[in-house]
Amino acid sequence: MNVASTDWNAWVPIALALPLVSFVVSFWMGPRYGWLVPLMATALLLAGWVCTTVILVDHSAGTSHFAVPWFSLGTDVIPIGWWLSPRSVTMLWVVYTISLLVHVYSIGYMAGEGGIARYFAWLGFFTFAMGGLVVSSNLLVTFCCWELVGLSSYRLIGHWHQQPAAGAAATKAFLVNRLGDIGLLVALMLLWSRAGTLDMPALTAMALSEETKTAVGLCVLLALAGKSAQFPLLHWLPDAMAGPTPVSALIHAATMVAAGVYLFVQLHFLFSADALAVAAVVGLLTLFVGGWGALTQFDVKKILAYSTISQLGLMVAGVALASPEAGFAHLFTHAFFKAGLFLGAGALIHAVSRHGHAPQQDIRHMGGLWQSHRLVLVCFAVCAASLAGMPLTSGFLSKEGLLLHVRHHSFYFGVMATASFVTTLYSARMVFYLLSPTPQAAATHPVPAIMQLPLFVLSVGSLFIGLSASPLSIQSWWPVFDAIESAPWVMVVSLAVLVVGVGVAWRLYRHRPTATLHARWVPQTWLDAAQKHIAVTPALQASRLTHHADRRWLDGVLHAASYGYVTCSFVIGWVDRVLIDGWVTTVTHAAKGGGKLFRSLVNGKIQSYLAWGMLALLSFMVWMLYQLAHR
Amino acid sequence: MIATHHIFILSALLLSVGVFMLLTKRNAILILMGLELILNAANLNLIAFNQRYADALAGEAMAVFVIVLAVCEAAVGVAIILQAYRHYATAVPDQISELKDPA
Amino acid sequence: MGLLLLVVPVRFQSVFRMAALVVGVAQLILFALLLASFDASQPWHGLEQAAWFSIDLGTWGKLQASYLVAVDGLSVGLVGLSVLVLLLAVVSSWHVQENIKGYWSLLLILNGSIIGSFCALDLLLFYVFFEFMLIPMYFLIGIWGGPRREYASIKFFLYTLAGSIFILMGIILVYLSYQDPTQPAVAHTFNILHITNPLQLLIDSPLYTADATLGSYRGWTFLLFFLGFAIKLPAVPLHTWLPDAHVEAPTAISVILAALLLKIGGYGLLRFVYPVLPDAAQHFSPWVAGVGLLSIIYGAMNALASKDLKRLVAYSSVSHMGFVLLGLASGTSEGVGGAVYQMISHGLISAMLFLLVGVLYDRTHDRQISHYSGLAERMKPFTAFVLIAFFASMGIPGFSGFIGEVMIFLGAFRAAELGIFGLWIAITATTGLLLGAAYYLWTIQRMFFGPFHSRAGEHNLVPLTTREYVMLLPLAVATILLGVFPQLLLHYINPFVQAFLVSFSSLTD
Amino acid sequence: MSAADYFFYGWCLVMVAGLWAMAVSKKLIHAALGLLSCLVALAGIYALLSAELLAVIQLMVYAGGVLVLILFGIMLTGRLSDKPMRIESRNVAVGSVIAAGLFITLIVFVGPAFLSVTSTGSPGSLRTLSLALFSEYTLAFELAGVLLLISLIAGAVIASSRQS
Repeated sequence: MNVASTDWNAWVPIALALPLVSFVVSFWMGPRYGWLVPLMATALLLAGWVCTTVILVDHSAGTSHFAVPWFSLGTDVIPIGWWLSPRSVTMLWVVYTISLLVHVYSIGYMAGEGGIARYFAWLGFFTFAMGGLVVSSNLLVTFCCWELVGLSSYRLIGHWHQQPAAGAAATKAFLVNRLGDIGLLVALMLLWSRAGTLDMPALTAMALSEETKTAVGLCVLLALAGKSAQFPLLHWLPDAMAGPTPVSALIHAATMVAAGVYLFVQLHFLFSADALAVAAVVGLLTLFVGGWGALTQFDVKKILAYSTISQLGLMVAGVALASPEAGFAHLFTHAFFKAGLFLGAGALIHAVSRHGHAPQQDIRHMGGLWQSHRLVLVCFAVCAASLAGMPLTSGFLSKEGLLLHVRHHSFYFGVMATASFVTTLYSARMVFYLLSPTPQAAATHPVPAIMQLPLFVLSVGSLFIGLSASPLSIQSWWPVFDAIESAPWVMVVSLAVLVVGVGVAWRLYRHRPTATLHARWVPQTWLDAAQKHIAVTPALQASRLTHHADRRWLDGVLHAASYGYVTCSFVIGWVDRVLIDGWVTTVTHAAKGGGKLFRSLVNGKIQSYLAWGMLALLSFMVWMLYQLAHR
Repeated sequence: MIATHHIFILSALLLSVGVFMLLTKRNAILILMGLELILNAANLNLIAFNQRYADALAGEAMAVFVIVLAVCEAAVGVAIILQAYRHYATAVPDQISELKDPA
Repeated sequence: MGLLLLVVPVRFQSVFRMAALVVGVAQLILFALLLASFDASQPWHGLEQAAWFSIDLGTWGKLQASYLVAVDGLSVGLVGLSVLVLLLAVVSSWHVQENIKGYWSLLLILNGSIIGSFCALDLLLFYVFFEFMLIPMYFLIGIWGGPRREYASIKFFLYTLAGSIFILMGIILVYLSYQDPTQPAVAHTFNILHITNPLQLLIDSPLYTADATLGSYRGWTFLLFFLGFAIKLPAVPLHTWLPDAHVEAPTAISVILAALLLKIGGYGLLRFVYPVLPDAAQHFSPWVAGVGLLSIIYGAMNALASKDLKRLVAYSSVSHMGFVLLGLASGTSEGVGGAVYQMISHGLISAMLFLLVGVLYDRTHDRQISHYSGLAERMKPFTAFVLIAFFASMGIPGFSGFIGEVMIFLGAFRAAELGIFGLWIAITATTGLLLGAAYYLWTIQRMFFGPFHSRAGEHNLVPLTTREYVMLLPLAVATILLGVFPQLLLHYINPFVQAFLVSFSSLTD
Repeated sequence: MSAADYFFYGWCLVMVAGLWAMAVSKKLIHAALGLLSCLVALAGIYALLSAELLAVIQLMVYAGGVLVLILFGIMLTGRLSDKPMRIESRNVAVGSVIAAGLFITLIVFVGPAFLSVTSTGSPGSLRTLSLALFSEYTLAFELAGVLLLISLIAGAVIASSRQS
């Protein structure tokens, strides 16, 4: 395989290197200049963001590919390089934008916390890995970055490692992700063994058999289920909220979990119809489980986590049923409004939490902030509106795109419309609680400006501005949507769903019911139970069994064999001593006895002479008489 | 009449016991006694078979001579034993080791 | 060539550890010189030959063995690994108190025999070095080991001895089947260069048969070799000596055992078993792959259940060496290259893991995982090293372990595609990665996360000393370096793999 | 069975008892008495076999002469050693095997030859025997007398000779 190297674009390596530099430098200077790390990391990220913006402007159309050999396997070469397309460039820009905003936000949010250097280092590393994942031209490199984002996610979820819950959540997140990674690995290996290459440009040009595509597609689906929290591997995401809130915004809402969807979009051509159908089912299931989960929670971060799951399900279903572009568009808008929601939630949590206590995240106790934190709440509400798909927001547009694509399939259309109803319901529920005028028991903290700024930017980004010329039409957004003819009834349906959703929410949640659902109604509970019963307990039992086997059976056989051997050697030793030596001693004794006997012939004792004589006589007599008798 | 073969068995028994004593006893006098027994066994046979050929009388005559010999032997034997006993201060033939090679 | 010095370390009578250190550093320098003059396109480098002994056996011809050493792309990496690890072992056992003279002498003997067996090109010489490793190892475990050291050392010794008997039988069969073309007077040869050349196969010798299945001479020879090296590797179910030996051995010895001695199994298979018996290897490859798979899963499962940190690491070695077998069984350039890569990478990583366990054990004399919690809070650099080592061992990209495992999987899937063994083997093997992540992450969670607690008290947990940095840093750097720039090593491995596969395919076709 | 038979078996019993005493007794005197009973029993059997002269000679020479001689020997040696006269046996096993072998050999191989032998029953009288001794066996008789004399003298000489 020859390595194509066409377009060298200096901005790409620079953009990727800057967060990596941030990672290294943060660790390097962490111990001594801890205060400098947030500023330095943010500055580096800003520079990186500038690079990605330049790339975005450069590559608004067309693709470019660059690769150098990474390592060689016999005659095959694994290249490392980038493959820029409008989609990947956009995604790269989104990653860097959100990351930059989260960096800025974190300066305020993490102030005074321990381990800041570590925190910013891993944020930088995550940005690097995510950027690499987005632009990489070789799937093996993509896989590396895919694992590395999981690693940084692990480190960041477990940032407050003194809390046992954080450690457990991190482990769980990593292991569930790892299960998905194995799916991706198997997919790559299948591609390697059947297509002979892992280069994306080469793969796009290749015609693979349907069977291969199904197998590869299902494996990739497993991968994206792990990474993007699809059913049934979604239960790690609510737990991952144990990490710092900005991390949840960046990794577990906007970018990393979207990486699965992004990969799905990128590798859409590798999916057969069957695999797509499975993906659609998985996506729709996730959509409902997530939506239901969001309705059952009172922890604001968990609501958002389930909402993310639900939206990711929508994206997967959209990619599978509608078009990759429609799914990607939703990914794009979701990144902004969900990051905005998380950052807003973080700001509110910051406002109501008291120092030295566990952070207050329960929406039932977070009301009454309208007077003191108006901007934060407005930004939060705008993002929530975008999530619910209100007109004039980006969310409305991307949802519109999805609905337009499936409008001919009444079943799928109905399902999606129902799902958007659920989305509206939980968004409205959350907002109602937070906007309620219940007074706060204790004094609230002001939210620093450095945290409000990114929030504001994101809420602006959640509006239609900048995406589309028309607030109500998707067609004017991206050229790819031009081909879709508009259908006004779709918009009508979507608006109707919205109105009904808000209405129902108003009816249900106006009085802020505080009753919690029984735990068994929370998806987390039974997914955890399923994980425990299907995977963890059997694995632990099996491992105990193998350990037992190792210690008892294998070693037991060995010990039995050695005891047997020793016993045998004892037996052989006895045989040797008694039987074989016995022969020898018998012979010697006989010889000795014989010698003694014959010595008694000449021992000078008359009686023995006599005895011999008698014996001889006797023998002679017997012999003679015998002869006589038988003559 | 007494069955000849019963007499024969008796004489065989005498002989055997005589030989046994000859071989096993550690006292010279008892060995002498054993010898007497052997001679008597022979005598018994002589006399018994003389019955078979009674007119020849060779058996009985022979028995007379045997008895004479036995007396001679007993007299000389006891004398030798006494002398040896004096010499070696023992009547146990094992300890009379003149015949034995110096070990 | 300096190889002569490499293989014959002098037994110094005074200042033992300085002597050992000097030998180690000298070896490192010599290795650097060797590397500088190494030309990957040449098959053999630094070939050195001297007649060793020759016995006239009358009509049987002459039994001749020679001192023949050289390095190629396979052994250069392993020799480099050995030099590094042995030097670090010297550093790590700096504070050994008991019977200093014996310890360092044995360590030097071990040093010589390990490097010797990686360089030997004469089967008999290899075997002698191979056996020679056993004795110092036995004493090092048996004298300087833990509480159950006698049991462990005897188990180790018997297992390995049993393995070497199988190998010896194999060697004799191979010896009887090959001739030396340069010495027609000498009927048979031990020279690996000749025995790997099918043209030198003697007609009507035991191995002169087209039948490589079970029951034929070729099959038997392969099985004998495989059995012997599988004990060394170790492959399940012949592995039970390993956890015991590791748990009882002193740190430096565990390091050498895991990083180097296990590699000799793989090395032997690669160096002559596969080239000599490619047809048998191919015939048995589903079984070899199955054993590899079993080792991967079984080792990982056992590691998951281990309560002792060192035992966990030991079982993880079993699991990782299973990958080597899987790669070998694939018989593809990716798989074989991956097996070599994995051996070297595992050498670095396992050395690091055992050193880290030793660091903790030196402080607290306690290796029970459940006796610790929240260590991340108190021992930050140590935790950082542990995380590096664990992630490297888990096969996270950016560390050498990933490259090795990915190459092996590439090879395994391609082999499955070629029909060499079932696809299910390759797919099931990937779950080894999940299990590996499971036991390491669980350990991290239990030992390093959460509130701080240590049964041994915290006053013992002094920060890492300079000496410990000196031994951990090179390994961490090497692991990352080989993970990011695999070509550094593949540059040497690839020509070997090419040559290997050429000889492999020439007989099979 | 005639009265002679009863006598015969009675003497046999006496003899066996005497033999037993000789073979196993621990005391020399008992052995001597056992020998006495044997000799007397033999004399009885001789008488039953109508060899009256021999029976008398047996009694006189053996029971009287030889036995007295032996008793003297016993007493003399006992006096010298100052130890109780205990009989010690050695190689009892070998001795009994040989003796038993001899006995069985005689009974099994030789005995059957006499089954058919029956006594003619003609009693040899004292007179005929005396005639035979003094006519047919005169020379032998004289020589026996000389031998007897020589042995008696020799016995006396040996017993009385002093050590130099």
